[in-house]
Amino acid sequence: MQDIPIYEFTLLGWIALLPLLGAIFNGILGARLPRALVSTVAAGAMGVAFILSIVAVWTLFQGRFEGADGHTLYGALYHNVFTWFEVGSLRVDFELLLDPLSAVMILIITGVGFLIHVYSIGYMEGDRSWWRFFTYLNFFVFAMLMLVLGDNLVVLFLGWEGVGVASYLLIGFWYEDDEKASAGKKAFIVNRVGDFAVLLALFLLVIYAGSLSVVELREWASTLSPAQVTALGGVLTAICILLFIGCTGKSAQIPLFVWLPDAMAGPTPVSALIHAATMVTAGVYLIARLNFLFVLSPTAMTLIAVIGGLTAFFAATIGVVQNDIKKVLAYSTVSQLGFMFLAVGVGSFFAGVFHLMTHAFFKALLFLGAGSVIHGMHHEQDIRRMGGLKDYMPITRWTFLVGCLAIAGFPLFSGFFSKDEILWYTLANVHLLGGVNLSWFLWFLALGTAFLTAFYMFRLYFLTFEGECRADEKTRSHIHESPLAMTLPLVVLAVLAGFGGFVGIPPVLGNALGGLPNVMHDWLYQVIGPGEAFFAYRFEGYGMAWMSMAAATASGIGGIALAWLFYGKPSDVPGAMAEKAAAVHRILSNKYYVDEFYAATVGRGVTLLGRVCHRLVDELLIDTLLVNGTARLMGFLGSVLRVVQNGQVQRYVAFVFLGIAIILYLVLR
Amino acid sequence: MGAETIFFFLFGGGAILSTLGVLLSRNPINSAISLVVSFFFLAGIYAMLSAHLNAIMQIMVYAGAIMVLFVFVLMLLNFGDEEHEKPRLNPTQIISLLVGAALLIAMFSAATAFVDGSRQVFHPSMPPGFGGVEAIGHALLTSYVLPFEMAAVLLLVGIVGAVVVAKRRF
Amino acid sequence: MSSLITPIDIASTLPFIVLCLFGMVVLLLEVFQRQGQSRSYLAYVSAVGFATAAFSAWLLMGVEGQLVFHDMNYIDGFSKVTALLMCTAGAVTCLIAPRYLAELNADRGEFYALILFSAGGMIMMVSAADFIVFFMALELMSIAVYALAAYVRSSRVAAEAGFKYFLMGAFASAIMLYGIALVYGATGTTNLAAIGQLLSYGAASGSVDPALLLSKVSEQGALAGAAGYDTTTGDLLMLNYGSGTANMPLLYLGITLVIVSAVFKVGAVPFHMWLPDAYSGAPSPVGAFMASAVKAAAFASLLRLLALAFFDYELRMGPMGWVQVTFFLALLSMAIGNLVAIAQTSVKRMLAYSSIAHTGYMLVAITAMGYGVGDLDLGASVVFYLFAYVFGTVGAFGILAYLTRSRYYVERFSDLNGLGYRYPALGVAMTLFMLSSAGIPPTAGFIAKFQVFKAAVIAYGAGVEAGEPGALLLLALVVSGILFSVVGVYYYLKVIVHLYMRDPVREVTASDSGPARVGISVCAIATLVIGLFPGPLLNLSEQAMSQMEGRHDGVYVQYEDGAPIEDLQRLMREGSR
Amino acid sequence: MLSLPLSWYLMLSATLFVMGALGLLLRRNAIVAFMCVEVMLNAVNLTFIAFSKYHQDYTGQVFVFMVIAVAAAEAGIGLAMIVNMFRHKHSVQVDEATLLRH
Repeated sequence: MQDIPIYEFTLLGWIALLPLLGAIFNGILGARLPRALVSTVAAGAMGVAFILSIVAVWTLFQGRFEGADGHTLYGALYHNVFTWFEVGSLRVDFELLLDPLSAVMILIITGVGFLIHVYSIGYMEGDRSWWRFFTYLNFFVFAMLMLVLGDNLVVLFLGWEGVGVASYLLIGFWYEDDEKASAGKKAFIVNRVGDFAVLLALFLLVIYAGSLSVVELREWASTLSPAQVTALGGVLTAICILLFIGCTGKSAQIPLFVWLPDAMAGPTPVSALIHAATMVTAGVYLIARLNFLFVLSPTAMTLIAVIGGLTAFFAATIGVVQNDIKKVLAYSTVSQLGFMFLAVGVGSFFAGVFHLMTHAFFKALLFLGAGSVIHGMHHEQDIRRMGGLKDYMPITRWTFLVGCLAIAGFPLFSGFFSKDEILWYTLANVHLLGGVNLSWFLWFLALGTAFLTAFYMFRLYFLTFEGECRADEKTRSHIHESPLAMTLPLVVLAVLAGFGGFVGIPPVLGNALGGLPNVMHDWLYQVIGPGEAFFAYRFEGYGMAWMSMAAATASGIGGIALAWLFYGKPSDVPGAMAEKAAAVHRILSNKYYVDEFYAATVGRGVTLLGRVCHRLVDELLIDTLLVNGTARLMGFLGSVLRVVQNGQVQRYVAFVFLGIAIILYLVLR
Repeated sequence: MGAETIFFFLFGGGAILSTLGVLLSRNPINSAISLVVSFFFLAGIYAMLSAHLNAIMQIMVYAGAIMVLFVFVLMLLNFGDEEHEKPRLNPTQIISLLVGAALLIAMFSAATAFVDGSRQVFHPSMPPGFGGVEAIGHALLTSYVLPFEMAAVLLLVGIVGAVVVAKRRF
Repeated sequence: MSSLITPIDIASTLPFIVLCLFGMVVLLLEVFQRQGQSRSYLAYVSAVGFATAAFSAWLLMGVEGQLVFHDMNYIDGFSKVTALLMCTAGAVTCLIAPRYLAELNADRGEFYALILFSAGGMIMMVSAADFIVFFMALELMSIAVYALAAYVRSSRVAAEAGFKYFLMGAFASAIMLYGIALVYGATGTTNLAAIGQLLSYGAASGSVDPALLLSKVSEQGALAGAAGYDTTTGDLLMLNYGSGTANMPLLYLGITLVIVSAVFKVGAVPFHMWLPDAYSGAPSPVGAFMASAVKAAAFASLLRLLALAFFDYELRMGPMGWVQVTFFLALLSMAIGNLVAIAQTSVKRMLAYSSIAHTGYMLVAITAMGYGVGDLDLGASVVFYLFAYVFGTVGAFGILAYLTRSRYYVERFSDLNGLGYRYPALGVAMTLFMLSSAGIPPTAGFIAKFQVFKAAVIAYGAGVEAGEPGALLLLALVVSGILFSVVGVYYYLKVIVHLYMRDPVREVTASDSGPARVGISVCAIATLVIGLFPGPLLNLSEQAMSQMEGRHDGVYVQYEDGAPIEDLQRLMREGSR
Repeated sequence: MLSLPLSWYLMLSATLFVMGALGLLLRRNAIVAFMCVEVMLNAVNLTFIAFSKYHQDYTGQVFVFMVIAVAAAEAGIGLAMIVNMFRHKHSVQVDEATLLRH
């Protein structure tokens, strides 16, 4: 691997600093300032940060050169803010590093972040803690930028914790509602469970690699001889799995996904920004960032792929039976995140990051669209009481449709390209677990997920926007299209979700169309090259690739068609048909049978795993042990303390006396 | 059985018996008196161990000053009969008695195991003036001048603290 | 003895002398003060006293480490750095106190004098080279703090807390004294470094030249003060300790009693029962002082004690060496401290239990320090942790004191409801202290926890390399430590939740005191700045550990039988003549 | 003279020490409990003096001197605390001081 040149670039500091300054300004003065100023400062800071990000990425792009192996390399920009601490041989620099991977991330964070800030101006209108919302939001963006820009894993961890805190504050934003406050707490605690694993991984890295700087780690990993890798095998696997446990917490994978659906208690822009577009993808980012490390442990890689695939599939099945518009999107997010982990797990870090990007576009769009619906319907979230909204809110409807097409993988929409890549790499690479190659298994899992995704997303679309309006009169009279501040971001995101996929045209299509380059892959090659070098295609030529693409397209369109059949058909089925097949008619027209069917089969059977996780993690660990369980714990501790800490000093002395006797017995025996 | 043995059992037995008196007498005043008696017996033991200055200190400071303070406080608070406590044992106290017995056994075995039996005895010859005022005084003002000075500060703190805690009004 | 006291003796104890002088000055000022006048200026006087003491400690940084006062005291990096720590804690305590005391009608100069004297005791305690000085300093510190705990006489709770604290403390002192007596009996000296060298020699056998050993021992100058060697005919019976015929119960008994009572002072489970009562019953500024300065002094002196006297391999890693003891104490302290803290309704009691948990984390580092070949430099993480901990704790107690107004104590969680909006700066400061205690970046507490756990993982790595048994247990300790700190987040978060997410049930008005604001701000800024720029402080704490004089890394030879003991005795006899 | 084994003195002091500790544990009267602390300190002093003679070394005796000074200071503070507590509760029963618990 060729050395990657690094250039000093001071502007990086400002990209991260601006949102922080915005947060500090609004945090201190926000309560006393007019609303317009607060939102201008918050959105303005984001806007400027976005422009600076573009400048920075452009600078990076300008520095491109041809590497030794014929690929275009870009080098990296860095800005050393200060040396954080230096202990013995371990030196932790507070250093920001912009390479192609973090470039993609900061563009998403500041770009989508800016749009969501603008959207929030409309959405949060009338909330009494307006300034607090923007303070937290800006702070979140700052922490997220730390996470993706930090060269040192400790700085990354700082951002990792920071986004957790911001997410906690924002989920519990409407803390007057106890349920919402406890949802925030749950998210924070589940994340801490993952964080401890990350911390352990960092300690192991300190010991074995002697550094926590990504650049230095990469050097260390590249100089390991195969013999050393074999010798370190257990440790490397442990490090990777520990890091992945952290990712399952932050990115809501089995078994720690339970917090994400609850996190929908927060304001919808928060769900869009944090719990769909950016924070939850931190795990994918971390694995892509450390791809050179992960590929050294095939076991960990396959484990990631399996967990990702299973999460994708089971979350999709749960998504099918949800009736809350945000819950559907939440499970869909879990499912899509599973897709991304499948991608990085099968060794296609490019596809993971690519899907991360397209997902950021279409999921932010879908969430914001859902927010627009909720806004328009005065906080109604149950899709069974919606329907026919296309006449009331056309912009929302069209943009939402684009989002649905994108996530369903409809050809030429962004999701199509990224999903296809993932499926292809799943099939093309070998994933051994216990000697069995899981390629086909994972591929079918992903294909099933793609089908289910298309189905539940269009179920959502048809139930919300098509058909008759099922809302009550009072609500119906108030339904209205959202203000410009909200629809504008929708349109921008719809354009991105529609056409964003063209930056990553797969080689199979690119070749057929006369050598179109895969821009995204070339851009990221510098970062993910070492990881990809570990894998080789199983298949010659493009035959299997065409097959995979066809299957993916078919399953996506099939899902859409099925949803149309169940939910989208006009309710007045021709009478003649009704007479000929009364039973069929009954079934078809009464679409609720489908839901009941799902409730009976999918809901009870296939979602068992989800329930087990829910029981184990959510109810047992979080509710019983940590949240509600504190009452029981207090009772138990109380009874113990009544004996021990009863206020009588002589009893204390007696316990000390006893303690001394026990220790003496152990020492002198 | 030499004179030393007799004195040892006299003083040691006296110390133990009078300490028992401290523990068992119901009236705190009696406890205090027993404690003073115990101090006197211990002073005897100190003298046997060539710690003459400490023997005198024991009587002057401990028995003469500290215990007088105890008795003063007892008389000041004057709680008379109500403090006659009934001996009662709860599980905690039974455990502490057992632990105490165990500790005692441990310490006895440790004490007897300290160096082998033949060398258990003290060295027959003592440096002249060992344990006397001059020797200890010299040590206190040369090698141990720092702790000696700290004792002065400590006593000042003791006085200030006692005044702060026990004064009736600010 | 050519001269009684040399100039370097005086200079080296300058921080102590300065503190005592200021204590007396404050007492005198108090005498000439008229009844009813405000004494808050005395807070500034004492703060200046602490600053002067800290400054003199800083000046002494350049002096080469050595034994002073006839081998009674050290002047070295460790004592100076920890002196800075104690002075900071004392100064902040003095600053947060005056308005609190005035509100409780207890505004008297003796308070500051006692704080100053007590801090003086601490400084001597961490620089003690001899058990006599160690014990005197311990008592000087403790007696002043006993009085402070019961300082607010009108409070029945304080009276009770003071009495309990005193009775437990006196008991622990007696235990420690008995231990010291037994160690003295077994080794013939009370000099810490000499004890360490002797024990180490006893455990050694075989492959080292006794003459070399002797020269090392006397290089330290440690044995010179141990009269047992140069006045007698030379029956060095105390050297009977050894690994072959090894077991010398009296010595083990003594060492155990000393370590247990030292651990009692830091409040490790199961010797912690006094701590919640004392911290929560005492007035808030005194609680702050106890939780910060006293605890820091106890920990620092524990480090010194272990590093100088009890760092022999056999003593640490033997069948029941103290590493095993600290291992279980660390585990228990983290578990009990964190779990019980969840159940508390009083912030003060919560802080007390959390302080027990912090004890557990620091004991993890001490266990790591003693584990395996024994790396004393890992103790630096404890010193750093103490700094982070002191700022967080003294600040949190300070805020409780700041909010207390005329007999209404702010102690329960519900008293903090909504205060984050009412007093934004105070809310931010409290949030910082809680985040730091929970170990969340970018506060000082994060770096501190990172250091402590890193120390344990490093010791684990070294242990694996050296083939020590049970290295995995050390990793298990780290894992459980991190897990328990996750539990800890819950109750620290509870404070923040009450500050920002609950509607006030009662109007709490801050006492609005200038000095207290200064003190709390200093802590808050320090918490953040140490978190962001920990470099200098990390260096300082490493320096403290590496420049600890008399620390036991001279003799690491393992003897297999008692053979060369006779040789050493002969050599020492000859050498002393 | 001076032919008794050291261990006799050590056993005597151990007995006194444990007696003092038990007294502290069992006596409910605060003043008597505190007296038991003094008993413990005396036992320690005896140990020091015995070892001092055994080693023919002054350190032990100097230590005893210091312990007596400390005991005096402790007595002052301790009795002041007891007086203070008596003012609040009109009782010096140790086990009645239970305002602080759990």
